[in-house]
Amino acid sequence: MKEFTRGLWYEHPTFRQLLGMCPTLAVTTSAVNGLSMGAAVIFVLFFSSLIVSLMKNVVPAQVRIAVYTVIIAAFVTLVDIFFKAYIPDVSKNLGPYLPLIIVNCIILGRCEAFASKMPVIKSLKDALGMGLGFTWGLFLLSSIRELLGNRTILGYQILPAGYDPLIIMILPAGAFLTLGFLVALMNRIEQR
Amino acid sequence: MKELLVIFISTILINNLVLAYFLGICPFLGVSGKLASSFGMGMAVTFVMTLSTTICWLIYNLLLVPFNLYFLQYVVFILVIASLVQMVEMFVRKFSPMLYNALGIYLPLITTNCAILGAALFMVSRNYGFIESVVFGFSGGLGFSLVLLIMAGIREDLKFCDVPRVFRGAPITLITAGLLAMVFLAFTGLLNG
Amino acid sequence: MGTSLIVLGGLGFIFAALLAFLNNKLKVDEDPDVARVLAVLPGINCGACGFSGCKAYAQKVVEERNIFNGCLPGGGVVNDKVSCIIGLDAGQNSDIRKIAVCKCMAGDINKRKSNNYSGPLTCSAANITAGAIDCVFGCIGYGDCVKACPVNAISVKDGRVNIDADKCLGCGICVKSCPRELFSIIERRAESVYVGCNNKDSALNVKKVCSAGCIGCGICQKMAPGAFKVENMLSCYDQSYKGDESKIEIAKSKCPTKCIYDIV
Amino acid sequence: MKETVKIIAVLTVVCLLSSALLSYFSGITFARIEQNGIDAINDAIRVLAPQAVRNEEFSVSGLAVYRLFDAGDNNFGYAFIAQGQGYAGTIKMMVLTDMAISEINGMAVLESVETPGLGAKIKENSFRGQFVGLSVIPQIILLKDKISNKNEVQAITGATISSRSVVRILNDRIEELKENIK
Repeated sequence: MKEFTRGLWYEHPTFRQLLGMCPTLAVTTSAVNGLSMGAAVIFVLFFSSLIVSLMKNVVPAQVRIAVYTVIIAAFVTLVDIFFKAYIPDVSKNLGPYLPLIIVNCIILGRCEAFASKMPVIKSLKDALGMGLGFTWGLFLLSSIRELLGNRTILGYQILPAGYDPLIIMILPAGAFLTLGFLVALMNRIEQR
Repeated sequence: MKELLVIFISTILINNLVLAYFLGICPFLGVSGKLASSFGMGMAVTFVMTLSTTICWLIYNLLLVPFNLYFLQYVVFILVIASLVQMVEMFVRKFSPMLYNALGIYLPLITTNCAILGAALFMVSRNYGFIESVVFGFSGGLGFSLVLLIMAGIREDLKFCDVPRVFRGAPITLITAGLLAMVFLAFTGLLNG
Repeated sequence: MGTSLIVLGGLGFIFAALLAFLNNKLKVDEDPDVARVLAVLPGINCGACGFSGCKAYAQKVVEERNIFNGCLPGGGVVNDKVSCIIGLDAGQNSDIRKIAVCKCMAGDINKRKSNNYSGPLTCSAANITAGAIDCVFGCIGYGDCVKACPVNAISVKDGRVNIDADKCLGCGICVKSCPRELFSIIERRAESVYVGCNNKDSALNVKKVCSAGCIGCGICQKMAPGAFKVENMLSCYDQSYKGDESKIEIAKSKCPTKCIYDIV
Repeated sequence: MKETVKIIAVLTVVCLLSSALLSYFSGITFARIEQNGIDAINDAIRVLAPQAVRNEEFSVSGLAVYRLFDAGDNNFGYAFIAQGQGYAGTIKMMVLTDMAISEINGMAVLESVETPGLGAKIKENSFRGQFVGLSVIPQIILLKDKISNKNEVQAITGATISSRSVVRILNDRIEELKENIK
C-alpha cells in the first residue's frame, strides 16, 4: 500500500519532487487538457514500468537509457495514435506535448529509480500512485488557470460575466505563477 | 539569409523554448542555482541540441519520409538523442578530460531534457529545411542558456532576500520564472513592428 | 510493416553497434581504486575536503596517494578505509573527529542592539549594512548557518548559536556560510575549550556593545600559560596545548566575562 | 566481446519489437486518422458554406483549394486554405470565395496562437463577420476608423498587427489564386 499512496501526497511528483514540469505547465490551460494528459501519463507509466521491471536483469548498462527511452517512446506513440484516431480535438490541443511524455522526468525517473530495481507488482503500484498523483496535480492547476483566465472549469461557466478574465493566467507566465503559489501552499500545509 | 536571422532571433527571444514552450524546465529549476554550473549546462545543451536536430533532420527526411513511416518519429528521435548523448560523453571523456570535467556531469541529464526532443519535434512540425534546422537547434540551445544564466543571476541575488519561509526554494524560483516569462512576452511582435 | 521493422531495427542495430564499438574503443582506463574510494566516501559532495566533490577528491587521493586533510563528514572510520585502499598506514586517522564551534556565544541579553535594522532577515544581508547588533564582530543571529548545515546540527536560541555535538560532522560548511567568519573547525577532545568571542576591539569598546565579550585582560594567559594567548585584545586557546588540564579550569573560572566555553 | 553482442542484441530486439507493435496499431488506426483530417476540413467548409454538398480538392502553391458544388452539382465557388506569419505565430485560415474570386463570403481561423484577449479576437464574430460579402477588388484594405467601402475591414482595437497580418495573408493568397485559376 505504501508504494501506492506515496505518489499521491508525500512524494507527489508535481508539488514535492517538481518532476515532469514541462507538460504540467504547458497543457494546463484548460481542465480537459490536464485530465487527458494525466490519463496518457498513467497509461504510459503503467506499461513502461511493467516492461522495464521485467527486463531489469537483461539490459547492459551502456544502453540502459537508450532501451528505456525506446520502450517509453513506443508506448507514447501508441497513445498518440490512439488520441489522433478517437479524440482528435484533444490530440490537437496537446500538440507536441504528448510526445514529450517520452522525456517526462516522472516516467524516466520512476523507471530508473524504482522499476529497474523492484519486483513487478511493487513497481506497478508505484506507477499507478505516481500517475494518479500527477493527474490530480494537473487537474488542480488547470482548473485554477481555466477559472481565472477563462471563467470556466471543464467548459462550464463558473464565474459571472462581470468578472474580467485574467488573460495572463492562460499565458506561460500564469503557469509559472500558479504553480509557484501551489507549491508554497503545499509547504504551508506540510508545516502545520 | 533573412529567414535564418528571423528563426535565430525568434527562437532566442520570442519563442524561447523555456519561457514560451516550457521545455527543459527540470534542469532550468535544478541547475540554475549557480552561475558557473548553469553556464556549463547551457553550453552542453547548445552543443547537443545543434547536433541532434541536425541528425534527426537527416534521418527524418532521408529515411522516414521516403518510406512513409511518420509514426516511428518519436521512437527514432529519442533513440538518436539517447545514443548521441552517450557517444558525446564517451568522446569528450576520452579526448578532452578538461571539457569532461566542465560538462561531464550535465551530459546524462540532457537525455531527459525535454528541450532537446522538443526542438527535434518542432523542427518537423514547422517544416524546416536543413540549414534552418541547424540554425534552429543552435539558437534553441542559446535561448535556453540565456534564460538559464539570467535565472541563475537572479537566484544568486535572491539569497540576500528575506523570502517568506513557505516560498523558499522552488516556489520563489517558479514565481521569478513567471515574472521573467512576462518580461519575455514583451518581445512578441518584435519581428512584425 | 516490413519497412518499419527494417528501418527501426536497422537504426537500433547501428546505434547499438556504434555504442558498443565506442565503448570498447574509447574506454578510459580509470584506476579501479577510484571507484573503491568513491564507494567508501559519504557521497554528499560537501566540498569540505577542498575539492569540488567526492569524485574529484577520490581521483586526487588515488593519483597522489595522499588523503590530504581527510574527509571531514566521514571522520576517522572513512579516512581509515580510504587510507587502506591507497595503501597508507591507517591507524593515524582513527581518533580524528572534528566539530564546529562558534566564536561568538553572546546571547540576546548580552548584545546591545541600538541599530534600527529593517532589511531582510539573513546574516549575509544584515552584514552589508551595520546590522541589528552594535558589535561588528559578533553573531548577527539570523541563522544563515542554520540553513546551511546539511545535518541540522545548528540552531539559534535567544540569539545564541547552539551546535548539537551529536549531529555535527565537522564538515565546515557553516564556516563558509557565516559572513563574519565566526565558525572554526576544531578537534573533538574532552578537555578542549574555546573562546566564545571574536571582538578585537579594546576592553572599553567591547564593554559598550556586549556583556559577554572577551576584553583581552590576559588573566587566562596568566592562569594557564601556553594554553591561552591574547592577541589584538582577543584571547585564543591553543588547540595543541598538552599541558595541565586543571590550569584551564582555573582560567575558565577566573575569566571576568565568562567567555571561555567547553566544546560540548 | 560477449558484452558487445549483448548491447547490440538487446537494443536491436527492443527496437524490432516496438516497431512491430507500432506498425500493427498504426495499421489499424490509419484510415480513421485520415478520415479525421478530412472531417475537420469538411466541417470547416460546412460551417462557411452550408449549401456545399461535395468538394474537389486541388492544390495551389502547396496549399489546398476546394472546388465547391451545391445540391444541383453546380460549382458555386472555392474554399481555400491561407496561412502566414501573424503577431505571435502562424495563422491558418479557411476562406470562402465566389467563382470569379472577386468577393470573400466567409472566413474561419483554423489555427492561431495570437495573444488571448487581444489578437485572438480574430476568431470572434465581430472581426470575422466583416469577411462576408467583402470585395477583394482591387485589394482588401485595413482601416483603423469607420469603413465606408465594400473592400474595407476595420482593425481590432489593440491588435492592429494581428488584423494587418490576416489582411496581408489573404491578399497574398488571393493574388496567388487569381494567377493560377483562370
